[in-house]
Amino acid sequence: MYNTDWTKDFPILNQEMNGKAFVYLDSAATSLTPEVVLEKMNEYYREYGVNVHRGVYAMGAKADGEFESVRDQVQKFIKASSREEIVFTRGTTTAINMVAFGYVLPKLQAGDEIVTSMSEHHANFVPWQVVAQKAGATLKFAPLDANGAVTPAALQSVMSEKTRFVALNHMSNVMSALNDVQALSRVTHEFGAEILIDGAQAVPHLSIDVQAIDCDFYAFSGHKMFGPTGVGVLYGKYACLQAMEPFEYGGAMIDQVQQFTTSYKDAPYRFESGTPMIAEVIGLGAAITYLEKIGYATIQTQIETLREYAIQQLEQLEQVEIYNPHNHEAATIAFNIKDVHSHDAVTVYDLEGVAIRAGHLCAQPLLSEIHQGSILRMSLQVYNTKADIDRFIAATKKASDFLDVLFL
Amino acid sequence: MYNTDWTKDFPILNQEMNGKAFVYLDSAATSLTPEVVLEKMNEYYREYGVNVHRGVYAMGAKADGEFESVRDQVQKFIKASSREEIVFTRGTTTAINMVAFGYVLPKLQAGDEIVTSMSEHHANFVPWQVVAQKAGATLKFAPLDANGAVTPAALQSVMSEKTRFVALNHMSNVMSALNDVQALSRVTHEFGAEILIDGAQAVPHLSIDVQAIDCDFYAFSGHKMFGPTGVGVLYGKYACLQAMEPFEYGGAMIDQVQQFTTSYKDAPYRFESGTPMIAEVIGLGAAITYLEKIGYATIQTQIETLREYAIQQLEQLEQVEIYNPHNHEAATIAFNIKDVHSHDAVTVYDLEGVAIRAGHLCAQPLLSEIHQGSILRMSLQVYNTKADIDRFIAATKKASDFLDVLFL
Amino acid sequence: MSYSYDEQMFRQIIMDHYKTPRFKGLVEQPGFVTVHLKNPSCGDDMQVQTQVENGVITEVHHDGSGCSICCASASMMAQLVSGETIEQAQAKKQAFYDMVSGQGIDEELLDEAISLQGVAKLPPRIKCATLGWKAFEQTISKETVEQAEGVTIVTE
Amino acid sequence: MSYSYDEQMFRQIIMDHYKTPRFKGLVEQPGFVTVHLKNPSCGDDMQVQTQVENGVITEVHHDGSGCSICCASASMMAQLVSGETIEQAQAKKQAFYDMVSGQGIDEELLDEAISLQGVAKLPPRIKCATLGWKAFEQTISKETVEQAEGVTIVTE
Ligand SMILES: Cc1ncc(COP(=O)(O)O)c(C=O)c1O
Ligand SMILES: Cc1ncc(COP(=O)(O)O)c(C=O)c1O
Repeated sequence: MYNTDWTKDFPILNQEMNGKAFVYLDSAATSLTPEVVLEKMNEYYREYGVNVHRGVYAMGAKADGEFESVRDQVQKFIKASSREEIVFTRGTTTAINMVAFGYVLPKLQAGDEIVTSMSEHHANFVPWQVVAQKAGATLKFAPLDANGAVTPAALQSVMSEKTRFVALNHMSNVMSALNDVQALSRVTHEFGAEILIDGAQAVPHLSIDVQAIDCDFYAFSGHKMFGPTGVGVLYGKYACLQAMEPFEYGGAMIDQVQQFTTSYKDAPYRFESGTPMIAEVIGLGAAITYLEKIGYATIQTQIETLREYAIQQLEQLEQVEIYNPHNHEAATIAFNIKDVHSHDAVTVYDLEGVAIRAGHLCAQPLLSEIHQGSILRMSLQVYNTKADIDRFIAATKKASDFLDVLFL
Repeated sequence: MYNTDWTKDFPILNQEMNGKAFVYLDSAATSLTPEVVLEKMNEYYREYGVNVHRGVYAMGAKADGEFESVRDQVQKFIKASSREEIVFTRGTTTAINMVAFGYVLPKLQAGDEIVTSMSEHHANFVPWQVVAQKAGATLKFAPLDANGAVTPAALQSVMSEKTRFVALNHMSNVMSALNDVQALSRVTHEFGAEILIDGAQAVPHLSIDVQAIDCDFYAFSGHKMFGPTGVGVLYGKYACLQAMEPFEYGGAMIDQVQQFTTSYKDAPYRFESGTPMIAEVIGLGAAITYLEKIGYATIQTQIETLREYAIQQLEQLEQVEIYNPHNHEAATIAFNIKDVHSHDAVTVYDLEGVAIRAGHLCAQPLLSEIHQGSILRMSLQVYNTKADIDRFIAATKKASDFLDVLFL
Repeated sequence: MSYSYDEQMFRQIIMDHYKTPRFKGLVEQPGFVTVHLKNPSCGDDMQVQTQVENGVITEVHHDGSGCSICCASASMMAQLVSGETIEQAQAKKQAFYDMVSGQGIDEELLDEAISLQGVAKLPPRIKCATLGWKAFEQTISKETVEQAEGVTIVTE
Repeated sequence: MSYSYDEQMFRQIIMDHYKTPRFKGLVEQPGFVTVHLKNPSCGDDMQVQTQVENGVITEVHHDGSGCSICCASASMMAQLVSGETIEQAQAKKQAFYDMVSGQGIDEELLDEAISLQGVAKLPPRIKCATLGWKAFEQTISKETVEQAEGVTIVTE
């Protein structure tokens, strides 16, 4: 079981920041990493820390087995139809780039259209800009509703018979709006196009069923869901993966290398060239186990309770402007303090020991939509407590006096 | 200091394999990872495990500082002229692909030539095949000398005014032949071409001075030099990096994202998109510190002593065929046992607790040069001992009776 | 493993199939299904070619390169399934998989192939022993053929 | 930090420069060197424009967006270096860097900019305070200009 005293699983919660007990409200940037994940990775290095995929000796077979069993685990975790649909990547960013450059770009013709939205993280935005530009294709934007979500109707309004590909998030990283990705996939397919879902923010919060969603690709990162840095997942329908060009060429992904020609392995191995992120993949497996032990229901209840509690209090502070008050499934609160630059504000939180994020949040397109140059975001995970919110609110009340930090 | 009782630093050396004390002779595939590296990574996760590059709060600044200080460390480690010449990558494979597709391919014209050799690892071979094919360029191969090295004269013999790029290893992964990369760079530059050195096998064994070598790019992996999996380095002369296209697009590498256009950061940040391998880069820093504490002189002396000791005994076994007997700086012995398939042999070693590698070793071109379908390779690192060699030789003597493994 | 065996005899059987494989070499004729499988971890490489008529395996050929276990096993497989009905061949295949995964030895079905029973104690080598069988299995299973991974199929 | 100060006065100085910046807004004239710098971690964005004649900084302009410390500091910088010789301006720049890194406060050189001395206790904000100064430094240092990272230079 996981520990309900979260500081046992996450010793970082016992740290101080600027002399105050640490309050972590930045899990949407990266979640904290539980001890079980570290233990599993340490175990790899200490007990069988050898290379994979070529292990013809017992310890290599052990490493292979541990590594490949995570593929099965991920398959079940997101309900893919086969383990061969799971590609390990460096993270969401890499996963999306693999699809953009290995799958979409080679098919695109001048005049084709790609659809995305202004609420995407840069990782699911810039690659499509570049791909569209290289192919002479047009980038179109599904309009956002008041909560920052893309409704099926909104998607439909920008689809055409020229649309080749759609790239949208499952949950956005600033507004934390939840998209009905199943309906978005249906609309996409009605137009004969294909869809990638950026699940980086969704996977830590919702149970994923890629077959029910019926998306063609789904991407997420380990470090946002209790896993280690340096690892992520690209899910692709097998036929899509088989039709995708490799992104990197080298060892492990090849079948036969001759002087002038090389043949490649089938998916997913064709996309995992070189020595993989071995410890990280094994750590990802432990993170999934951990997350499943806690259960999404527990995570959702805790986050919703804390978020409502925080919103209620923030709404009483007239200097606070909240951008996503009605996103009840959200794990974030996106806000600003009137007449206070986000960077001035964040130092006030910092000195109170409260870690929240400020800036463009890798979402400049969204910020331009809401006419803000920068923004504050607090984000929640299951290890947060009511006391954290109280500390957060107390800091918020001080933020208008942002020059105080210079005179402590 | 490091521990001269290596089992303290590498507890895996206390493990058993198939009931025998574990003898690890596969460090060229991946080196073992010392405790100090694990401790440093655990420390990140337990004490300041937050995201980097956007940390406007103290703990983020700490993570930033630790992460970026490794860039300084790598700069000094390979004697680059500035920290901005150091790009963190997922590994050597990624680093080489970044150069192949982001730097070389955009410049190539039909009829241009790229030079590599038949002793390259697939990671420094297949990308050049693909790039040449995409551009209609010609791939040429610098001939190998009897030890498997590329001499400056050999390189010169295939260079022409059409040569745009040269990609060669510093030390090869099968024969472990050492190339005079400084001379190879000079020859390359005399022809107005540029050169990438694949240093994956060299960095664990030799002190690197990229300015003295005067190469344009240099690539290596953390996991082969006591570091963690999932991280590597691309060095590039700053002007080369600035002229290179991004390989992946997303967060952290951008300057400004607008609806239809994006501007990018300068090198090296332009090449580090998304959440980086934070713990892994920090672990790489600890690995460099560890390696420098031991010192290359100690590593070289230990390996050379053990290798000579092993070669002497192998040469007395007439069933053994050694492919690189005269490569005295080598950390590997590449060999076969006559009339025994490498995979049959390796099981004999395995059951004796001795981990060596068998197969094509990600070097099919080299194997075709030496007319072998597969091969055995034992490889050494500083933590190996004379007793390891004795165990290795004892297993070698049993390998001809390879069916014994079925009847134990 | 409680089955008693003559080690010396088993060694001879294996070496014999390894050095003088039966049904080795592919044919260039219509009516054959060929499947090409590889074991990426060690480079074993195996093609198996099958002709089926009226539910009976009339001919099996194999070609490839690999270790003693891989090559000997493919030769034994070809010998075991030639002339058998598909059902019978599948039963033998299953018996072989069972044996190398330590789940009992059916001497009647496996005949000489019981010489490879020691593979059950060598997990990294199970793939070698089953490579030829796996390829064979795919030649006779259209369904598997279509979904299978790492397969090159030439139906003539 | 042993320097005694009037907190109230410092607050006023900072807010005044933040709300009513001096020399804000770039000019479109020949003879200016413009350097554009950004602080990627928070999005502060600063352009500084300098005209130098006979070793004297005849005009300085700045424009950009950012937090109070960044904006106020740029305004104070422009005020401090306008009309100074390059040497004198460089001495002030160094005095400012020293102050925000906690290495002593030169009131004579820094004048109103001593109001920002508290930055020394806020390491993540040092970059904010120095962004305008760094851009200025690059406008007057040809050498730095050529090598500098993240710099857009418009020399007219
Ligand atoms: C010479 C050489 N180059 C490149 C590589 C690829 O390194 P990685 O698998 O870490 O990307 C290796 C490692 O196997 C190597 O030995
Ligand atoms: C919605 C979304 N997509 C993509 C990413 C990029 O993920 P990573 O940085 O792990 O590649 C993030 C994380 O910042 C995100 O929130």
